[in-house]
Amino acid sequence: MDNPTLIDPVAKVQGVPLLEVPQDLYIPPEALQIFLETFEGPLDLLLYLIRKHNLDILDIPMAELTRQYIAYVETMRADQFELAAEYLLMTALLIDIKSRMLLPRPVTPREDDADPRAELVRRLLEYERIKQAAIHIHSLPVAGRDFMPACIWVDFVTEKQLPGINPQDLYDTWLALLERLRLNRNHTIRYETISVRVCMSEILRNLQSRGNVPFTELFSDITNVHKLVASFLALLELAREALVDIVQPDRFGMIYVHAIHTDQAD
Amino acid sequence: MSTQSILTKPTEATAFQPDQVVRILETVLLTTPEPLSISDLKKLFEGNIDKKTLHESLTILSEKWHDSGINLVSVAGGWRFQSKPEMQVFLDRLNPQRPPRYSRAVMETLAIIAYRQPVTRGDIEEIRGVAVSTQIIKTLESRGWIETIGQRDIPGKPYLYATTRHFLDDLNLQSLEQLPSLDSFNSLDLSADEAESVDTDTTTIQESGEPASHEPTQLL
Amino acid sequence: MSTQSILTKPTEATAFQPDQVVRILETVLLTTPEPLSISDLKKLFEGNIDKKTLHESLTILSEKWHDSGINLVSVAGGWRFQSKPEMQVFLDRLNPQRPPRYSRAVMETLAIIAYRQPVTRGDIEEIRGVAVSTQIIKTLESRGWIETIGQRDIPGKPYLYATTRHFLDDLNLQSLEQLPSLDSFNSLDLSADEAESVDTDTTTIQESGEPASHEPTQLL
Repeated sequence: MDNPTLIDPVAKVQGVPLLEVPQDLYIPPEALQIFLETFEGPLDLLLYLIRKHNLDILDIPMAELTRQYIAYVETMRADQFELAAEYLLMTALLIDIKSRMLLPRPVTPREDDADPRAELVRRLLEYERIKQAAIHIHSLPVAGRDFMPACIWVDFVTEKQLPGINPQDLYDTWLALLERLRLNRNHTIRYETISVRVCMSEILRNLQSRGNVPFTELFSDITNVHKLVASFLALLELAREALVDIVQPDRFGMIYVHAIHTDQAD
Repeated sequence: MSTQSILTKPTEATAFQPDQVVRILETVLLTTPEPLSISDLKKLFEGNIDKKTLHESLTILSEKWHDSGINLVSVAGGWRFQSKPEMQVFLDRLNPQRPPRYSRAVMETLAIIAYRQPVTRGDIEEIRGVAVSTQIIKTLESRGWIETIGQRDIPGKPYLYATTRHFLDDLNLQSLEQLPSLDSFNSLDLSADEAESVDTDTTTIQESGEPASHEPTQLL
Repeated sequence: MSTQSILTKPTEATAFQPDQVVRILETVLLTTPEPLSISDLKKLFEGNIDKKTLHESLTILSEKWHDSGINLVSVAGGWRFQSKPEMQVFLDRLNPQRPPRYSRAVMETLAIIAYRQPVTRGDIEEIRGVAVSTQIIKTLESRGWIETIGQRDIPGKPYLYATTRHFLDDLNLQSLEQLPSLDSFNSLDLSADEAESVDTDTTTIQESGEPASHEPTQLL
């Protein structure tokens, strides 16, 4: 703020022959409450007074403004309206500024020897801008009030989504299980080859829909020797676990394999 | 204020141009997900429209949108625009549903059946150390991932469970051997005695099933 | 099941026909009241689309709708179809309940947060010269226009407020920079009509407060 008018305001205060205590100060008591609500606070009231009397905001005649402000506040207090503390605080601030301006000023103004009104002016200007900004924002079209977003019905085919898993999930779960088993000494762990187990399932599945299956037929479509061995081991394992019966009705005759109790299962 | 006066102009007009009717109906129907009844739509024109004009306009609108991804339909509550079913795949991409997950119990049961099949419920319970609820088995069965492939010839004749072809398909596997193998488990730091048992078993795997891991499709 | 297979067919297509892109964009944008960002829109095509094609399609779409009661706009959150302001009079006939206009206190608080963010309640009170009621903050928060984005490291650790993207979207803005700068508001517009408007004004802001933007820098 290097505005020269701010450096020496004392002359100005007296220099401006301002309005006498405003006539418009009188407000019918019943309107006072509404009047009070009209203002958003002391800054708002001050801005109103500055406007009303065409005061220069950059060179506020403090005596005048303070007198008017106090008059309003006193009127409101006299009618015992609940007055926000901020209004009284502002009264104190105005009087403080006014009294500081009455003090003699040093001949050579120091750097920090600012106009006592500067802070108030800054606040008034900022508040005024915010007021205008609020009006501007308020004037903007608002969704739901001034326009509607397009929003049509989505014709959902609701389909229940099933959980998905991946092999790694399964493996991790298996590992965790094994780890748990390892910690539990009461269980005996036997790791077995997957392939033999797979062969066991295949054989059982193969047997399930049929009755007696010739032993050789079980392996007839296996060309891989490892697979053959695994399948044979699987068959033995199935027998050991009492899952299949292996019978040979005649000596050196055909060996038949059949799943146990398939009939009961059906 | 000035906007207001512009906005109210159409009100004063007593008759609406046909294309204006269509334009208004379109705008209102596109911004309202709920169906609008004929009486709702009449309100738009403050009654200055007859039923026939309204229906004609709706027909025009319906035809206008015929080839798009949305259509104008009449449902119980009235008229509304809605997306065509074939657009759902795109809408789903926008808001992907968070896929549900199986509980640990289900996953463990499935893992046991996958790695140790064929197994009975008792086997599963022994490994898991807790009872296996019927619900878990049903969940996996109804998913088509496990099936009974027989019964064990012991008292109670328990069913034997195995994983299905469908399970492999869903997991994008060609065979069970493509499941991460237990080999990598061996690298875990196991206590001596068990490490041994694993080793011997690994030998079995290597002997009998070794080709499986290298030539997974060969066995099926 | 069969629907599913039909629905997923477009997924397999790697390239999209231009008119198909427009059709998909149109449908999805019409079904979604929230603005969709370019990356949202890319998801629709599972990435099989470049930015240029997307922007071209949006331009086509925008032109297609030019003469209707709806237009395609770009706001902070992305692209959205919305009714033109002149259609509001009809929409209001259907649903007379409009969202409330906010009081001056609320709007001033919002303006301070919009222009001075991030701010604490204390900052707002300092600028307005009065206490800010919790109700005001709650009103703006529940509207989704402001949010707390942290706390200032001073005694009491007051919350810092900022405006949200939803605020910009609701006000048809792409960014806060689209608001006129605070300096452009003429602080000393002492025109008589405005001084008077304060008298008549009760709690809501009147449209009369046209900022004197013609002489924006006069005071500075």
